[in-house]
Amino acid sequence: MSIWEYANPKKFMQTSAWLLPWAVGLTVLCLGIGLIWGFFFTPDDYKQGATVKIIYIHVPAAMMAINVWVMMLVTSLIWIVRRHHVSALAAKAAAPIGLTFTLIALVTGAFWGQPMWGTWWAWDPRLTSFLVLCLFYLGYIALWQAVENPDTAADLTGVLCVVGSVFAMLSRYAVNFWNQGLHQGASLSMDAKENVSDVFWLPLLICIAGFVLLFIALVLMRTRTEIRTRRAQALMARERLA
Amino acid sequence: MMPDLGKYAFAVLASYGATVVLLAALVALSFWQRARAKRLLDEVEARAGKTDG
Amino acid sequence: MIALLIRDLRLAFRTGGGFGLGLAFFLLVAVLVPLGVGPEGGTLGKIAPGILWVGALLACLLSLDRIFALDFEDGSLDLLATSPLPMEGAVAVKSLAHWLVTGLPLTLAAPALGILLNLPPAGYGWLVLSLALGTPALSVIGTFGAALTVGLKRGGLLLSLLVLPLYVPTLIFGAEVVKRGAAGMEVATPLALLAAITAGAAGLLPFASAAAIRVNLR
Amino acid sequence: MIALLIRDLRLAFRTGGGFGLGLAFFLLVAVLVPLGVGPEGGTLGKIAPGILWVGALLACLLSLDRIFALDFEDGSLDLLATSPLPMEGAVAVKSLAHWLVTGLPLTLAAPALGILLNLPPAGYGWLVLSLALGTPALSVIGTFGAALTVGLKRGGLLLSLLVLPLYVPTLIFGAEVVKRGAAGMEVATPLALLAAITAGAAGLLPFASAAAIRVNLR
Amino acid sequence: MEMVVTDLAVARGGLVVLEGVGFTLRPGQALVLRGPNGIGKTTLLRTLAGLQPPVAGRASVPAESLAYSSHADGLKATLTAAENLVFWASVYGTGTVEAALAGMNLLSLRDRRAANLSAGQKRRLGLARLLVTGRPIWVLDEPTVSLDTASVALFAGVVRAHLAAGGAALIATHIDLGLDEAEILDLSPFRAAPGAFAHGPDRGFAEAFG
Amino acid sequence: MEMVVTDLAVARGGLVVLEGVGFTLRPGQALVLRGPNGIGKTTLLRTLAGLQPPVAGRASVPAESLAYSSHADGLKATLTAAENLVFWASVYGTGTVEAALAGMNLLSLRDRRAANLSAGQKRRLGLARLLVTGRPIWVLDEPTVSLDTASVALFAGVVRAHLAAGGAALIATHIDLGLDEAEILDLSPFRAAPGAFAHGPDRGFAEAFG
Ligand code: HEM
Ligand SMILES: Nc1ncnc2c1ncn2[C@@H]1O[C@H](COP(=O)(O)OP(=O)(O)OP(=O)(O)O)[C@@H](O)[C@H]1O
Ligand SMILES: Nc1ncnc2c1ncn2[C@@H]1O[C@H](COP(=O)(O)OP(=O)(O)OP(=O)(O)O)[C@@H](O)[C@H]1O
Ligand SMILES: [Mg+2]
Ligand SMILES: [Mg+2]
Repeated sequence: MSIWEYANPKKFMQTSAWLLPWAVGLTVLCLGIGLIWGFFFTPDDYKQGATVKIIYIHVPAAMMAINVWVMMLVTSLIWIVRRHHVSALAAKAAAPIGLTFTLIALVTGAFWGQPMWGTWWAWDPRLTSFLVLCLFYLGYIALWQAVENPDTAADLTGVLCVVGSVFAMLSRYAVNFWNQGLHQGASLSMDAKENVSDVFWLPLLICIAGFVLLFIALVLMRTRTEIRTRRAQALMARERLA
Repeated sequence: MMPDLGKYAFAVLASYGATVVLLAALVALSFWQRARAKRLLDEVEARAGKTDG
Repeated sequence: MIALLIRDLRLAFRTGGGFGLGLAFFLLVAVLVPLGVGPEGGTLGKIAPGILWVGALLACLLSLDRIFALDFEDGSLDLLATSPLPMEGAVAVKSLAHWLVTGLPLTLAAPALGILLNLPPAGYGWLVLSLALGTPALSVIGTFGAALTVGLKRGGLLLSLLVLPLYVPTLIFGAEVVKRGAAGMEVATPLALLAAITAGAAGLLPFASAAAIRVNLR
Repeated sequence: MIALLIRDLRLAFRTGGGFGLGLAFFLLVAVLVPLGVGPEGGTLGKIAPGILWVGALLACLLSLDRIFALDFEDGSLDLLATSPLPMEGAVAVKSLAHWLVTGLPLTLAAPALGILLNLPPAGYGWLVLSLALGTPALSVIGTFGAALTVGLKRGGLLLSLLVLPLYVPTLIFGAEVVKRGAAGMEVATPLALLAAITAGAAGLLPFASAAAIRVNLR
Repeated sequence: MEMVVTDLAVARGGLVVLEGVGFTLRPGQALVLRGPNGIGKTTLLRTLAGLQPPVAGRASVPAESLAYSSHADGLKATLTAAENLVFWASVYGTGTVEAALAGMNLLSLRDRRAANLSAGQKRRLGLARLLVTGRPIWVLDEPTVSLDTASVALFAGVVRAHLAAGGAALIATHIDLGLDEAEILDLSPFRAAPGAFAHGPDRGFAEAFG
Repeated sequence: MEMVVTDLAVARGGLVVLEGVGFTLRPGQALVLRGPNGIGKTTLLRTLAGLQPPVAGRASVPAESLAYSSHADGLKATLTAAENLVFWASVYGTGTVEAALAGMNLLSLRDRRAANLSAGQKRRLGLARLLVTGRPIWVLDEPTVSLDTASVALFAGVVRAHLAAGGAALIATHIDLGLDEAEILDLSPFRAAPGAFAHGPDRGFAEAFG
């Protein structure tokens, strides 16, 4: 049995029905442990004080905001190359989740920036590229909603996603070139200890896992919704004909 | 129980609050859409079942 | 292909949507911003490179929906799609026509508007060069956005939303060239990147645009 | 008349051209300007009132051609003109619908964009107030421009060219209110003038617009 | 409720195309306008509908009594068939649209967006609008374009019912509608002579140059 | 130069409208498609023209041999009649447009802008485009809409000449063209059954729930 079996809507509905409760359970578990640990049982940072607690939301949300777009790129490509409907619908289902994560990263960043940098917003490269990412999500969602025929919409948004990815990377580079920023460097790099100390490290990892699981749970559920809607549309079309 | 957040209470609580609001909105939207899709599909399938078995 | 180019240019002139109007809009932005911002020369001079580039970008943007919309509405696009012209070629020609009608005159007129905005003297050459290198990318990317939204009957706004994030790198490098040029710094890197974007976009995007149009005509 | 208002609002939502997109464009201007101008907070804060007003104006402008163009193309405008609705009323309703779909959401969203542009805190209240008073004038004046150009088949640019000079006073007073407000100066005079422009435009221009439409349908 | 047209001259693009047109349209009467392409049927109908002024002569149309239907249908692609009609019904202050939908055989399409109708279905919807205007005098420009034979017959029935109810109809068409009771007015004799220019909209100009 | 269509199914808006359509169009032959409004004539013609993919079956159209004409004319309002044709002539790489103008009786209108033509004159110009394509297979969607009787006869003559020169024509129409030699294909029997859905573009979704 090939992996493409799961691209069959029926198979997908079966598998996801089985998978979804597990994903939800694990999400609640991880997010619960991670956030409670982080919020209540970690010390303040010597430099940043209590604001360091924001890291447990900010960093996972920021990472996922990017990863969701990558996932949409992959599923879009699968749709363009192999034309599996579920793949296109999964991309459609993921976009609002990605947008929400982007907004969370932006908002928590803004609340963090106020005490740390003395401003809600600065045209820092990383912040700017997130704003651009937010625009990409908005445009992508708007295009899905603008096109009536679902296959046409899938094709157009697929092309937009591929082209958009290239330009998103370009803007990231451009923005770096344009302004040296205030923002923290990557802290989860090879040598973790250099950036974030041990006490913050483990709860952060758990929170990241929690956000990944949250995404999986939501995307499964939303893809199921999209499949149902699509099937209802198909049946209604058939009804009209009869 | 509540950790002392000091002068950063607003920033931290607002961040957590905003996150909860945004996630709750997304989850609510997802459930609402799910309910709507289910209702629609059930209706349509009931009708389809009647007309052509 | 040449026939299509000539037709598009002729249509642009006949409908009065040609040179004059793209320019006029650019001019109006250059006039409105000082009106809104206030007349101090120092501030204006500092923001001039950015505003001129943003103005050029918006002038481009406003005329994008006409690249395909009119042809779609009156059925010519269907007929073009069934004609011996390859769709990729037709799309590329339409980008070119759009640039000739919008980007080129903007480039030529930019120095005059630089004066309105107190652009420092060292910046003029770079302004023209950067617009000459960058506006073709604006036309090509805009054509892609227009291809995605053709037939969607919703005016320019969805198109703007889709296209503007794609314009970000061009805008940044373009404005950066002028800013650095005006300040006497070296400009080779942003200039090279600007040229690379234009070349890449012109080489690859017509294929994506043609695909989008075919999908939209289905 | 209410039927027309409901229809126009419904069309705006259905075609997706409603709240979301007008706003999106405003947001894009607020994003692009810093990208072009550069990231220093001080400069940005100084030009923020002007840029926000210019952005609102352009967002309005972009959607103007849809006020009548679609109705003209599909023949509804002919049918409306022969219907029992007085043309003046229809025009006024269309301005109102345009404002509800464009001006109102812009006004409500403006403070968020003020943050992006480092608007000084004292300016926020005045920004909202001036937009609330000024954007209706933008819609009414824009409707007049759209009425003049309906049926001329030349996209938004001619329209922009006609309308922008008419927008100048509104822009100047609006931006002035915010600038003075942000600097803690008194704002009564520009505010009163802004209100006067809106009241005058809303009271008189629909007659001119209706006349223009009747001529254009001939 | 009589429409009286006397010695009317109409112009298109600054050029008089028809002159001396005269007829009377009484309640219960249908008048079919005929004439080769380009003679000026559309121009004449637009003038009668009040969209453009006549060059000479008079058209006395009772106030608030005329419903015009042009080459285009005036449908909103994103509204459903029923929503399109409801809008016109409330503009004209008439009540329900059910009768109109039933009359043009559109009941099964009522919740379909206008964009998703075929050419003929759109046309049927455009014609259904006439039924919700409640106006007695119909002025129709090639109403049966794109309609199949069955729909043309349906439309003829609708017009007949309108006439029976005391309405009147002025119809420009090239094809046979199967309305045998209709009178036919051929416009060819009214084609404006080139000299008609001298009385046309540019008369002042003509005189100015002798 | 033969167009062979076998067992073709076509869809519009994600919905199969016609299935099992099959015919052969040989040089010198004219085939008239008939069927009530909404049966799917436009959809079928667009599929044959390559604008949309078929759902099932095959349409083998010789490369570079087909000229399509749709409900809309594709005229540019600001170009003159001659300029409109010259553009298409150079796209198709054929020579002069004089013959086409003469053929559709447009010589007197050659320097008139398309915007200033009447509905029927526009249509004639749209049909003249076929003559400059130089393509042997014409695929026409309701070509005679808005034409008066004389123009319909003129058009029938043009089609006849095209057939005599070895061309072929596939014409969807509701009215009688006076082309007695044309074969007629009624599409009603090919209306897709609701079950056609199972082979349609939504097959995956039919299976999704068994
Ligand atoms: C609106 C504003 C902000 C946005 C959009 C934003 C975005 C991001 C992004 C994209 C990451 C990278 C996650 C990764 O790749 O691993 C990140 C990480 C981080 N941010 Fe922010 N940020 C914002 C504001 C702030 C502020 C104000 C602070 C604190 C002063 C801050 C502190 C951090 C830290 C400590 C990390 C972890 C470093 C890392 O793992 O890369 N951020 N943020
Ligand atoms: N803007 C214009 N300028 C000059 N002449 C025009 C203009 N518009 C139309 N005409 C000419 O006016 C004449 C009348 O046009 P009209 O549309 O009224 O004809 P019609 O009888 O409705 O024809 P059809 O049956 O083809 O619809 C035509 O000869 C046309 O060429
Ligand atoms: N976007 C769409 N979505 C769903 N159904 C559609 C869509 N567009 C058209 N249809 C339906 O598809 C069918 C075929 O339409 P088509 O235009 O091919 O018919 P046609 O035979 O050309 O009719 P006509 O003679 O009226 O032009 C019609 O019943 C129409 O209502
Ligand atoms: Mg006519
Ligand atoms: Mg059709």
